[in-house]
Amino acid sequence: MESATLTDRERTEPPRREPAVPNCVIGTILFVGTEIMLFAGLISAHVIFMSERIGELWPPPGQPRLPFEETAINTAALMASGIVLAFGRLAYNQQPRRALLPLGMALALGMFFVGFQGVEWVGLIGEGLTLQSSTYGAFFYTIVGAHALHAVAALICLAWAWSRLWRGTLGKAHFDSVQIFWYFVVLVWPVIFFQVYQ
Amino acid sequence: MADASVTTVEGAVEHHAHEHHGPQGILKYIWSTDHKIIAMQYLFTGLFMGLVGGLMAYVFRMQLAFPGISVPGFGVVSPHEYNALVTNHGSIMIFWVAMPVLIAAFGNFLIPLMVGADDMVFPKINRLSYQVFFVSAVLILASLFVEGGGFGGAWTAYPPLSAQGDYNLSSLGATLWLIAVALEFIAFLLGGINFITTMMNSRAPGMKAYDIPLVCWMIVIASILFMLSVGPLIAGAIMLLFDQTIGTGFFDPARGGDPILWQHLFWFFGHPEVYVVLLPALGITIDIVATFSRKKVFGYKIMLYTVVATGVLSFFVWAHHQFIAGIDPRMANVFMVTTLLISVPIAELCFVVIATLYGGSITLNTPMLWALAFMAEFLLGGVTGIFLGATGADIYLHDTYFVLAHFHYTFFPIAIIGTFAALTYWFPKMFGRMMNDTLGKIHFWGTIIPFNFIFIPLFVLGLGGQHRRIYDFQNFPELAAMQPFRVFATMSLIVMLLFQLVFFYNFIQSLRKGPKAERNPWKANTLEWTTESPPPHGNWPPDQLPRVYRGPYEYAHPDREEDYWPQNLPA
Amino acid sequence: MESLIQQASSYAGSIDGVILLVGWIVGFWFIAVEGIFFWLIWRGRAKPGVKSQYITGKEKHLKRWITWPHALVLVCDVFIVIGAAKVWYDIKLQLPEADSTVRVIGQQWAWVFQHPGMDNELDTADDIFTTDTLHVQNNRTYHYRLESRDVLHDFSVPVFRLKQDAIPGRSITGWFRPTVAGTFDVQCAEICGIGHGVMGGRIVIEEASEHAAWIAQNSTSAQ
Amino acid sequence: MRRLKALALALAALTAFPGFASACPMCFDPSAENRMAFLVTAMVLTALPLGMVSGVGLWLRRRIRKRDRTD
Repeated sequence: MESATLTDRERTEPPRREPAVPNCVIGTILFVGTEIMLFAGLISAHVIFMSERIGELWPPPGQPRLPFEETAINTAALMASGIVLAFGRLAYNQQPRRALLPLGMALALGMFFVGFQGVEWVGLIGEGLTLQSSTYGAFFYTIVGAHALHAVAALICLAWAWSRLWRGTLGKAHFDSVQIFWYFVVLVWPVIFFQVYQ
Repeated sequence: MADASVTTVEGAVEHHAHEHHGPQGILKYIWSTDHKIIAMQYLFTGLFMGLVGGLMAYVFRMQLAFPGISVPGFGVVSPHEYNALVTNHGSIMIFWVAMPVLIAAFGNFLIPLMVGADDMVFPKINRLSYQVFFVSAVLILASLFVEGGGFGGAWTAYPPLSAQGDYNLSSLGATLWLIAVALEFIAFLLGGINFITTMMNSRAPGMKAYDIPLVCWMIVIASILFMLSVGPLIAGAIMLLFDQTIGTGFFDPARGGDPILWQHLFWFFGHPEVYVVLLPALGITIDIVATFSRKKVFGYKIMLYTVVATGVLSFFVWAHHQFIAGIDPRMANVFMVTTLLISVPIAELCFVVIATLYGGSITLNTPMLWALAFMAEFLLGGVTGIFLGATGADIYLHDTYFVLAHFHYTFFPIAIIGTFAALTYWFPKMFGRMMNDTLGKIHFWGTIIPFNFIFIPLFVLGLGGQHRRIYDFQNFPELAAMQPFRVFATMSLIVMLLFQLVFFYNFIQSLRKGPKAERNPWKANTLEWTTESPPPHGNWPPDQLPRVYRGPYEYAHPDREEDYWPQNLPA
Repeated sequence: MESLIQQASSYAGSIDGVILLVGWIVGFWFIAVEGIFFWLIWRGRAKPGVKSQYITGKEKHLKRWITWPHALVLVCDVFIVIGAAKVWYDIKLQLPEADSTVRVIGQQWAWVFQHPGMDNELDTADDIFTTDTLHVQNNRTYHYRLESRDVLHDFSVPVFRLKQDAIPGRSITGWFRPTVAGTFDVQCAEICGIGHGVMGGRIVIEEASEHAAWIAQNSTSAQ
Repeated sequence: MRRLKALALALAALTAFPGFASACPMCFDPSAENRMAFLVTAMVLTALPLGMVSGVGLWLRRRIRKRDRTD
């Protein structure tokens, strides 16, 4: 077994055609597809929950109203970050280092979103809305929390992409993967916003 | 229990020790990213869990046949232990046996070899997948020994029973069970990403979509189905976990939740899951049938399109598990139509396999016997499903032993027969030695005959009104009279379990002393047979990766003297 | 079916009819397919020097051996759907006028039955509550209101071919009409915890006079 | 294609079969919103994965075709 002693680096890559879509892009798309289904499950649970609350006092007595207006500003920030990132991708196509600014801006806007969201949570907990306080609160924290976790994970990916870009080692495929993941976080938010904060 | 499964993994590693001369010792195999070693890890963990699941069946079947006796090797079965045993038997057999062995083990072993790649595209994610799976297996076994005992709310885990410790009296067991299931899903998500991407991007030069062996297609389609259906259940699992641990009320009607909601989320996954495990087993069967009848598969594209149709339809049928669960009764007939429609592609799949036999030159050795048995037995499982899909009949048959016998007639061929078929067929490639055919046949008949004797009586019991998950039927005067059927089924089970010893003996003996296997002992066409047995790290020498010139099933081609035509031979 | 378990409700016969209809259709398919399957194995067993045939599955005259049975399966499905949907419609979507109404309450791990008293109306002072035994009168149409106090249960009376899940927080209405006097099993057919295995009850179907006597005796004693 | 169309028609005809729109005396408190919610979420959950698969599948096919042309 001579080849068993070869390390991965020593093995020359076989002559293969360039795949039509790079591995990591396909991997990310598959992962995002599963995540979309996860959120579809959470949101449909909420739709059914709300349909059973028709005619009841809303929000439930003793529970605060969700800050729709403030979160609308936050939503706008997140959308803006998505748009900026799209410009970043165009800039990258011309010259990679030109994407540094838009990518950084998208990152900053994303961080603003998560930070603002955290401040809001602190406020809501202060007003008596917690996971245990009511099923209303439980749904809010579960769905928005799941989104926040994904947002944080995507931000880490964005930061990683930015540092790779800074060092000039960010490949197109990696940029695409990070972009797809961030777009998932951005685009699933309006659905959550209009369903949960309504 | 947890210790035992650790040994299994190390046992898997030892079988490979002879191949390895690297400096890092045994750790290299535990932390290996080689798809073949990860496949072995999945295989041996899966087989070990299968043994655990089988022994659980032994314990509760003994209780059913002889209520109240002290079961040899276990002791008296309490009602709670009975519930925990049946629940975990179901969960383990589906999530820790059928899926890891059929999808993860054979998917990992076969996909790179069959498409001519040197490894998976994301080897580290692959390794992570097994590690997560291993943790989940340890957790499910540990859940049986915690305070309060294992979870006993059935594998469907319907709330409110599963949601509150006050109701199920085993809150820790229930939580561990749920976490284990969720982790197992994550492991298969990671695996699925790998399978799909590898098959798309790492194919050998010249290999077109229709040159891929059907078993690879099946595993990949199963992975796609799994990944699309599992999301809602993970969402449900998170909500259920919160209900269990921090006292939210998602599924608690008293707090505005809805118990039916869980059933929707569960069965949205639960039904496609049946096809997730069916497809790989079907792929294995069709590959073996083609090889040993020396026939081209009858209509490769028909098969592929039919499978896609099955996958699509499987998303439309889930509510047939809930006909009498309090869903809108008007919905029921719609779901009956979709459910019965699925019989059309499934019947077509069976017809294709059978048509492949036509005009063949059939050798009945062990793998072929298993593959044919899969068809013969699965057919009974398939047709009995029609009774349950028909709304009018399901009012009576729902949750009886008829259901139980029906899905064992589907899952046993899938998980057990499919596994043995694949294991005996690819054993030479996996371990480089041939298995003993005579012992294999003894094991085959010793498994198949008792299997039918276990479950045919259960059909009768089900039609007689016996419902599921009861630890002692003496409490029901009308059911008590049918005791001889239960005793007969239990006796058959014991016979079947004893015959598994033949398999273990054969397996270990062949591993040690079996005759060395050549590269292509079955004279098959697919690419995995063109490398050494067992394949080296990297599968082929780096400069000799195969090129593909034709489809995988060119047996008895009129232009060629030999009756097989490997995919990699230039014309 | 009758030989395995008695039919004791007005719709037991039609449910058994569907089971038989499906049984005949799939029985035919099962035997035909298994027969062809084993015949092909027997016919195709390897003989020295004989090469297998090269068939791609694109040949028209062979392909119809797949497409015709395939169409036939669809036709059989239509028959099954029509048969089953009709029975489902009669039992689950139609609610005949009730002669009387009972309430069935599942809880861990017993059945509580609430019978109307002398006035034949539920939720009045003379209601009769029993545990694990339901008394009904033969040849009378009953509505049941099915409720649960804790987890899911399932009210199942095999001789009636009746089965319905009980869901906490909801009240589900259904009906039955006994046709045979006698005492039969009531089961809980949805796992409900440790005591699921002992959560059986009995249903006592009495003729009019007996039932009236039982009602009279119990509602007076309740007051 | 013709067979597919016939199948779709048969499916549509069968689902319309008995009394789908009839009143439902046995339904638990049939609040129209709740019933719609179940129906809509069921349809979304069913359509979403199929839509995603076919979307991604078609996109991949186009990419592969495009690459094969440039090769």
